[in-house]
Amino acid sequence: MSLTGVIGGILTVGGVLFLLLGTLGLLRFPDVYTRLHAQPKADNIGLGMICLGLGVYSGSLSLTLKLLLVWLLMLVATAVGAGLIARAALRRGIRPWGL
Amino acid sequence: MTDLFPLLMILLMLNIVVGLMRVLRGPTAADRMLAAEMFATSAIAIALLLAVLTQREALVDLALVFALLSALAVVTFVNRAWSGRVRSSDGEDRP
Amino acid sequence: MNITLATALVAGLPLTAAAVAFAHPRVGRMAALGTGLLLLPVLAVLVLEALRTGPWRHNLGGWTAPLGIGWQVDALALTLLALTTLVALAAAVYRVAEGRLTRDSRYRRYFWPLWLFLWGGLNALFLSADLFNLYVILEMVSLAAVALIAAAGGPALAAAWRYFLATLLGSTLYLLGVALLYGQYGALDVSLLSGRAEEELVTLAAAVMITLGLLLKGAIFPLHFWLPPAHGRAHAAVSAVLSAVVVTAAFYLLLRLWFGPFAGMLPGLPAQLLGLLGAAAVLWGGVLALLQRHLKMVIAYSTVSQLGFALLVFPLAAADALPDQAHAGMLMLLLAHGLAKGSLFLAAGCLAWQWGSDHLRRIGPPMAGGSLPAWIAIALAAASLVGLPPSGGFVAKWWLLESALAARAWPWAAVIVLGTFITAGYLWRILRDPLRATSVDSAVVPAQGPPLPIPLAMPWAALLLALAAIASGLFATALRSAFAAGGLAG
Amino acid sequence: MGAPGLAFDGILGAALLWTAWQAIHAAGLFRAVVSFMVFGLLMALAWVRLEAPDIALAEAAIGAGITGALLLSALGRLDWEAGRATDECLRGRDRAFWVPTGLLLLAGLGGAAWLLPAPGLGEPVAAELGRSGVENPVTAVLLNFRAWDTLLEIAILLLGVVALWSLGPTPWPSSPELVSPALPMLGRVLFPAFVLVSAYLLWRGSHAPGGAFPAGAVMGAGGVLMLMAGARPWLSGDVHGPWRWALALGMVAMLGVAFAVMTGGHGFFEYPVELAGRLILLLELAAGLSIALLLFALYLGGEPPADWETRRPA
Amino acid sequence: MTLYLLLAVALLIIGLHGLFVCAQLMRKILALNVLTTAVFLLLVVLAQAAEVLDPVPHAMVLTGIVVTVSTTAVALGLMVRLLERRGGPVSGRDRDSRNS
Repeated sequence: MSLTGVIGGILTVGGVLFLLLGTLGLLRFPDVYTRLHAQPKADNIGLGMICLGLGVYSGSLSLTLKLLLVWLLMLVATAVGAGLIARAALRRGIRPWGL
Repeated sequence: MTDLFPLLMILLMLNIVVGLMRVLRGPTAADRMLAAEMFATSAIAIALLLAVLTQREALVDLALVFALLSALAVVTFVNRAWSGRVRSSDGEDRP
Repeated sequence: MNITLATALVAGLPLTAAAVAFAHPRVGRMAALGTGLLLLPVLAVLVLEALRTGPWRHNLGGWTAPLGIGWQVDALALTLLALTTLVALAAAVYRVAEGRLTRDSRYRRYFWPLWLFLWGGLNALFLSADLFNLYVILEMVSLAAVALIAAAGGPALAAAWRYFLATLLGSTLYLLGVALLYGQYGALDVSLLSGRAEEELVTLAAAVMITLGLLLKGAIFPLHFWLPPAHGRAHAAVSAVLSAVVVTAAFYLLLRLWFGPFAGMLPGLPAQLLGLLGAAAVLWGGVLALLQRHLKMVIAYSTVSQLGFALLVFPLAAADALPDQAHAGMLMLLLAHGLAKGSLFLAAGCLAWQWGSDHLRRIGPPMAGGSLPAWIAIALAAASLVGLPPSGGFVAKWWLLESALAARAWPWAAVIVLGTFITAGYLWRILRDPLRATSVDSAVVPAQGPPLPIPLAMPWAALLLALAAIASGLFATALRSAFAAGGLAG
Repeated sequence: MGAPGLAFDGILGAALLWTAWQAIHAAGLFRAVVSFMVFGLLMALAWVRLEAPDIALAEAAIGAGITGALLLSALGRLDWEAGRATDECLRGRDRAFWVPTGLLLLAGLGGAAWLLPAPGLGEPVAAELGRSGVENPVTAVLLNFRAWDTLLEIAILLLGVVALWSLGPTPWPSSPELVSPALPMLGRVLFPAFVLVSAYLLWRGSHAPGGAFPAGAVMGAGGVLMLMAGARPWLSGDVHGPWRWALALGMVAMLGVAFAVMTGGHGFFEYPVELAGRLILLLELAAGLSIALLLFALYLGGEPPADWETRRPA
Repeated sequence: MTLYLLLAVALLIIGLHGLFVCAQLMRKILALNVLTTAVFLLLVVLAQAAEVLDPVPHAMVLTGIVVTVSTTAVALGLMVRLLERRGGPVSGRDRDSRNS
């Protein structure tokens, strides 16, 4: 097995683990704000690692660029989406946990 | 490696199934929407894994489309479904 | 004219006109009337060709059957195309004249594109020989019909909603059946399937699904619940086309399929079941029509009842005594019913305009203030619907009855006779109250002032359709031989 | 993929069933709608597993994108939070009769579908692909072998727009409800991406999964996103405006080509073989643009004002 | 393959059941969408069951998806008008957001 294959595999597995951790946060954290804290961030790192890992694994530059584009788009979407949800929740008068 | 990817796909699919619990429980609409967002990420990851596994570039395009459109649902949600606007009584969109 | 071009124009012209009428609303009226006037000679060319050479087929894009979509032109298709053109043209004339009485600009802007989409969809439907293509067309016709019903506003919205759900479910069931047929035989073409279909489980399941879907779309008892409110509440011109042609279109597909791919399974239970549904529709629809208080509702329930007669063709043709007679009777019935029904709805629309309501007790006497042409139209159309000689309705029922008697199918013969009496009953009821009222201020009609004047083109459109219904009976023998020459494809 | 593939399909199938059930029976309309959106997302994965990437692309853009936006916007007009709307689903009554009937029929159907030999048309399509002008068999079927279907389909999109616009003015507010600096930023960042991806999908359509439909759907969804990110809509309901022609473009172009080829002695929609590739490309361009506009117009849910400026802000 | 066939039949039943049993208009629309998706699924399963992968059902389903989005949009528009006519939606602003 080649070195790139191993590195790619490790990155991909790590990325999937991050996604699982994000879901854990989504399920276990007490309110919407804390969940927003946990899940999108973990997901972004996870997806980034998966994209990078798959790019390394495949060894194709064009594919890697496309994967990076996917990740960037998702980064923007998730970040803005999380912010919007938080803002909307605040406006609806949902109190953060512990306050 | 080709043995590893299907397992990862199964894990991600299970991730979605577990996340469905949040859609079920809520309690607020924001929680449900957040969970739905998470599904897009997992679906993209699955599509990418499959793309590399089966050597199909079309699946990368699919992931691209998912990524582009994932913002649409959230933006619609905060602007339309959960906007808390007083509707209809002010007749704002009657000509 | 080039026959291929003529065939293409039948479907392509209304659709082109629809796009133009949407993009440039001012020409909507002209587009609709122009389409109708252009289609008349085009159809004449097709009819002449059919008389000369018999039925033919056109492969779209030059791709033959399993791969491409085919159009088939035969007597059945041409009869219904002619019916569509006549009714749609008359209703368009009515609507143009009516437009002078209304001020609703949105309705004006979108009425004609919707109308032309409906028209194009119907024309495409009668040409198509491809089951999936027919699914797309059915969706198109439903969508246009729903929007046209909803355009009446108010309670029509609820009626449009129910119609929409029923018709979407119908399409889905139909598509399910088509998927099964495709899985079994790998073909979507009707004539190809006719050659390949066998009597076995999958074909039966597909037939059940398709038939259920089409019964729902054709408002055939007991799936007729959506029709009366939808047809009763829509604008008169819309009701005319819906009742005369759109419902008939679903029935047309039943014919195509049961005398095509499913023909092997027809004799026996399926034919008897369809006949029973028809009989129930004749009686139940007729009785409910008797109970209605509004003119348009009477006519709408009459559609449920009259389509029941057409369903009798299945047991009668399967009985094999005089199948051609049954076929001809059914074709004649579709034609005569469509013309008469269109006329009735248009005339009812005139009366509703003039008296402000279509409640049977509010409509004034025939002689009062210019409502005479509408009343004549109603009387003539009613005569054809009941089946008084020499109208088309009479010929249709006579041929069906002959075929029933020849097959010694007494129950079906009894249904035809009984149904005729019920039809006479409810149509007499329409005429009774106004005829009793000799003047506007008689006891029957509450004081409401004289009838409003309406443009003469409105009742005349109705009158022309009624005359066509009668005339179709006068030319029965010619039509009969034309049906025979045009033949049935597949 | 063997056993892991089967396990994946099993979980996916279970999730699909669960979300479909939730979409219909979950307490609370919002939960139902979110479940349905997840259903659409998972369906896209199912299409991938069934080796239908074209459908997966369309489902991702239309099913999970535009339909979700439509449902959420419609939800905003209902009182889904008012409690009255919840738990109204199960109310059997006389309809209970239909359920066993339907189940019985479908059970028979399931048994029947088991026996299907599925001969399919793969071979004839492959045999004629060389004469179709494109390399992607699905595009060949859509724009050549069964082009009449596709014309009618675009006509139905236009018809849907006409039908919706005839119902009344657009029921959604024109400006975003939520004021946030992130929204215009999102619009600015994503808009070039939308254009790029649509163009890319359109270009790929002739030889690989993609083509006018996914491309148009992505672009249409992009328009909806722009609208909600606060961009001023340019599609007006002006009776004399050019937008109406733009909306009708796809249908007019297809009808035009279908009739135009007849002048060369061909049949309706019968492309000359040497021109087929270019004609299909032309139609894809027109259809893609038109589909994008039509989907956006469908989203508006009603006739847009003749001039968005004069419309009172929400 | 068998699995997806079973799934299609199950979705058919869920959709049909929902269509008849639900009173809410929105749910009827969702149920109809589930029902059509089930039919599409059946078609694609058939396409894959064929010896050579059959592109015709794929094209049919693509057409069907576009048709469905058009009908769904019109159904939603009709529903919004119908419900507003029936009494108009009440504001959700002052309600407890947790009951969603």
